[in-house]
Amino acid sequence: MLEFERDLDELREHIAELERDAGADPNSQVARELAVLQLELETRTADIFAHLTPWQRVQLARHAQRPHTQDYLDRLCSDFTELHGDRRFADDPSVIAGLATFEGRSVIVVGHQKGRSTAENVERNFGMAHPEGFRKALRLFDMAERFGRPVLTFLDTPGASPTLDDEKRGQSWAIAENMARLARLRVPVIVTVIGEGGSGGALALGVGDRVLMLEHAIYSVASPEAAAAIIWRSSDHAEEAAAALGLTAPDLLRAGLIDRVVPEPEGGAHRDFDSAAANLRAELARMLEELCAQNVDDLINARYAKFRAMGEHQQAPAV
Amino acid sequence: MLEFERDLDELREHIAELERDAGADPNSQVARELAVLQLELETRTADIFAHLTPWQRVQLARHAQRPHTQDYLDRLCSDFTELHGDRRFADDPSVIAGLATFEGRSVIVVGHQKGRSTAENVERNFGMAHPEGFRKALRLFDMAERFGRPVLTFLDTPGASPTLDDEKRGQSWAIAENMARLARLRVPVIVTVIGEGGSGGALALGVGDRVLMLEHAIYSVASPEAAAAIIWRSSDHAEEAAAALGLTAPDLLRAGLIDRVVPEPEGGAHRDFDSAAANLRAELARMLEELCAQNVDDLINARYAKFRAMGEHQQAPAV
Amino acid sequence: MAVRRRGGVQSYPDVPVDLWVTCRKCGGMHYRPEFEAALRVCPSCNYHDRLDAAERIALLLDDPGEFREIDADVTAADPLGFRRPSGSYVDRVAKARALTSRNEAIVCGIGPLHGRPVALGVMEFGFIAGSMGSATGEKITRLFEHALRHGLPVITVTASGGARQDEGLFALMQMARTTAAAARLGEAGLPHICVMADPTLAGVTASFAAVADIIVGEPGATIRFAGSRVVQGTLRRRAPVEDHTAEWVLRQGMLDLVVPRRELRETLGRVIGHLAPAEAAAPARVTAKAARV
Amino acid sequence: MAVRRRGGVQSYPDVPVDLWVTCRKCGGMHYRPEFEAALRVCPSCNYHDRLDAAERIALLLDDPGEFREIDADVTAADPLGFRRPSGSYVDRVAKARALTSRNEAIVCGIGPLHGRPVALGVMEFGFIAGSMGSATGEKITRLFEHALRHGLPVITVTASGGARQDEGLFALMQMARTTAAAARLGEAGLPHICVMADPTLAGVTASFAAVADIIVGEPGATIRFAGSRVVQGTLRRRAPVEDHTAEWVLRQGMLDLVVPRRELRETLGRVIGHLAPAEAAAPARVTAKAARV
Ligand SMILES: [Zn+2]
Ligand SMILES: [Zn+2]
Repeated sequence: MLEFERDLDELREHIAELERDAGADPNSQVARELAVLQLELETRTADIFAHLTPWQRVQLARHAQRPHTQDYLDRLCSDFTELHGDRRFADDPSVIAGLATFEGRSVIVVGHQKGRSTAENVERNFGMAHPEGFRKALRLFDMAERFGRPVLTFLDTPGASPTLDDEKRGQSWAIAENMARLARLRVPVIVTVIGEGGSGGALALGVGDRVLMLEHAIYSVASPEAAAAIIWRSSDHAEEAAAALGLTAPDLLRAGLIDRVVPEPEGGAHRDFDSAAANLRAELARMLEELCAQNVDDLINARYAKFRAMGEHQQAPAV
Repeated sequence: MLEFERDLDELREHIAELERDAGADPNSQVARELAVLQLELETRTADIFAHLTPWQRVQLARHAQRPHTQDYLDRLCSDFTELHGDRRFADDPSVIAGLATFEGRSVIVVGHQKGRSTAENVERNFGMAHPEGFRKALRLFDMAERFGRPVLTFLDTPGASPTLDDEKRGQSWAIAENMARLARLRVPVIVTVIGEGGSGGALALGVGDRVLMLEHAIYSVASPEAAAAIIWRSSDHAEEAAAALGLTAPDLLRAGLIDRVVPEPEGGAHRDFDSAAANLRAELARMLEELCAQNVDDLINARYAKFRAMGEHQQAPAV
Repeated sequence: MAVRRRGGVQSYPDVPVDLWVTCRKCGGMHYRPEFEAALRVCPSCNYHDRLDAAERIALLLDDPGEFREIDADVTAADPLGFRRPSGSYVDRVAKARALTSRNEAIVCGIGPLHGRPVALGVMEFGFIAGSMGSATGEKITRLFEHALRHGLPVITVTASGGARQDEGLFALMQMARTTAAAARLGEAGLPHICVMADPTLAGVTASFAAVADIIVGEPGATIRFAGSRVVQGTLRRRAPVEDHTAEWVLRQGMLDLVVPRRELRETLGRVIGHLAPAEAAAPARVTAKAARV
Repeated sequence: MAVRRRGGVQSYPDVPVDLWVTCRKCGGMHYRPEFEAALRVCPSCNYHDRLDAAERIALLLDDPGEFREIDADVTAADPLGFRRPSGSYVDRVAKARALTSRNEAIVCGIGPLHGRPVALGVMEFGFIAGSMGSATGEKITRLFEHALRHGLPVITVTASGGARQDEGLFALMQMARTTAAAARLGEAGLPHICVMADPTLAGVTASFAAVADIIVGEPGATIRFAGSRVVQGTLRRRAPVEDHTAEWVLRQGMLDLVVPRRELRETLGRVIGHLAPAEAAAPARVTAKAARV
């Protein structure tokens, strides 16, 4: 439960209590009181969510109850066959990948996977992929191209796993190879940031023809804590960093770094997985249709041009 | 020093002794004796090497002083730049690989590398490649295709490393992927078995347009010891296994499984690295010239047909 | 030797059998009719016992009666005139033929899976431990080539001790030959799914099987590169029981899935539905389930 | 700011310097003229000290006077209006420009190596720790595109703290952008050689640098993904000194070579000779040595 959600939740509990007492009579005192409270809940929710600070969005994006990749796959795909392993070193549970049917089409799906319980989070390394997780993804990207299947990726990670063992197995190399492969993959690729889009670990699954973000997802060059540690020399300044980094979906849409913000249900995706998934389905279906109709050479040329254009520089006389 | 080499070597020492005493007079008693002994040495060497048993060839192929991949590279290539690592897990010193100039042409060279001293053999795992050794080779094969450079491989291994750690990192997968890649590589590939061609660990570098064998090299489905352990339930029968397996270069040329036997200098390649390398150079140069002139599609179709034809079966009525 | 025949699928003649079977893995005793009804899956340890080729084909296809075997007449030659102390290779092959009613250690053919024709190669472990000799390699290569010509997906089911020593380097070269054929299929965008059953070892693991697009392990199957005799000679240690099982190999990242036998046909049908070119399906016979995929 | 200029290569103005330098790695004190004569390689620990872009270009090319810089006028914008407690991003950039006499953290251009024109991009660590912002990424991307248009091999020399935080996600996207440009060069069969100098970190290691065809480490260079601050926060342990050096990374299998500075030009020339298409060489200017390669 997030701080700014707490009084909304108290209100919700109060409403639920009254509902139990209200009985059938729509004109009772309790029923009238209920109507007022419900209006208040809606208004206050709308008000809070209309003025979310970047830091509040960071908290929403990391919400323990927020839907993760598997939750979306369950709702978007009529069948999902998870495939395991990088055929090199290990199977990394912090990335899930496989074959699925989306809107009648066979697709390859790949996403970071956070856990919900502590045990599952340990198992899934809190969604921080190891090199072998990225290499499992790479294997599936290759498979997608070989069999001409579009790719849907789902980004939800604090960042790539940064331990000494990850360095030993070439974390930087794994990330870079995935970007290079995705940049030239001869099938459509649609990227969705569903929660935390953390740094290079996110971008390793993030190069595609379209990049979508859920309304309260974030996407950042570094986690606010890491950026604060670098810039303010202390992670206590994470909230300031979040504000400075321009990491929210609306910010990034304005910056031209993403293509679309997918609206979340009132109160955030964690309050209603089904409508979050339904909103995403609508966008993905439309875009996939459009991309699958394109000539492959045009597709990868456009993809190149898209990332080619990301950046702002200016001219200056040589110093 | 091999057993059957010992009396030849005694003779050689005796000759060397007399030579020191002989002086300049070609008609002296000592000089006449020397001439007789030299003839005897030649005759006995020729006799032994004309009737080498398979087991003796196994011993020659494994001779501690036999030239290894690096020795041939030093003599065949005017410059060799070793490249390291599989970009996944480790650099494996039991496989060496790199860029080189052979007969005025840039080539990619890859070979198993045994050590000569005990320390070097431990470092190089006695020429038994780990999965990462094969994956380093795979990376170089990819590089060869990307830049249109022919590949020369040198086989000299008791077999792929069989430890639990090798299993963990997918030894079977590494070997199979290399064969698949080599089978379809769009540049010429020439394979030379220079010493021990041991099982799948050899074949992982062994799929090419031409397969050469040094005269006293061996190439076998399993080491004689392993085959004996499987067939006779004891590796003491290695000598019998060696005879039964048909693993010598002349056997395999007759069987049509290799293309050419490269003659070794008198007494074996270890007695004269330079002429062993010169003989190999002549064959490689001629074949490479021929292969480089071919259309790439023809080349890989012919390579497919070559391995497609390896095997003997018969027809029988369905049982 | 009298055998029942059903559309190319062969079964062993009925012979009296014990009413109890002992699990090869845990030693548990099971009442045979129940064990068979459970598709030979041990209720105690989940070990998936070996199936012969006919049983496997019956398990995998929509209707085993529609299986058309190909290359049934290909059998081993004896390129080295090989003799073991226990007898000649020719005799071993003759015994294996009599035992299994097969000419080689693999049965290949075409049959329907989820209404789609697939090229199916199933190894027969009873034939010289499913070892791969020239004729085995010839049949596997022809299977991939047949699939390539007709645009079919390939399913292989492996159960093998590895390369057949009795054929020397001819046997080793089957690794290169079958792998090359599999690689050529892959270039044409046709999928190859391999099911690694118990045991899948050495020269078969390390060739066409390992380069499959999707690799499925059967629960409890031993899957490894180096035979235990080789390793114990080298390492002087015994591997723990859980090492080299399909579940362990999955964790090492080498398999895509470990699938219970009861779900195998459904899983393979679904996976092929995703990967095979749409035009390869015979639309008239596509089932409702497959159509959705 | 007055700078010496030689064919596009810039050097810092002469300023009085100490006669002794302290090795950044081992703390050893060295007499500056000798240290400089040894190409800034520490005689005690073999650490290869940082070079600025001009020094690096002089080290690598046949004749630095022939270096033609491109895109020297590209400089950072401030897409987020970013302020640190210590000041605005605009000020940081201005200071970096004044300090280095460069407009960005990389110097790009064309020059001869072993008589062959190569596209060369050398990072300037003195410019905001060689961090990669939009303008840096723009220059790197243009370098790969220039090489692609003209059929040139590319050499990059990295020395960078990673992505430039002050540009937020714009900085992160430079990883994708430069890597895509490098991948496109590779498709055309043109080689990219990357020299990872001290330090090569995070967003630069994990992008165009790591996908180079050949990766050369400089002795003693720190090469890693996660900055120590990130890791110590996560792991609460300090990495041993030898971890993350080029030599260590080579053993992990991620580098092709670690090459002493004195041999670097020769090695790069030789490698490019092997990989670059023959027609890209300017034959009239090929040296005897290069012609042999
Ligand atoms: Zn059991
Ligand atoms: Zn020092």
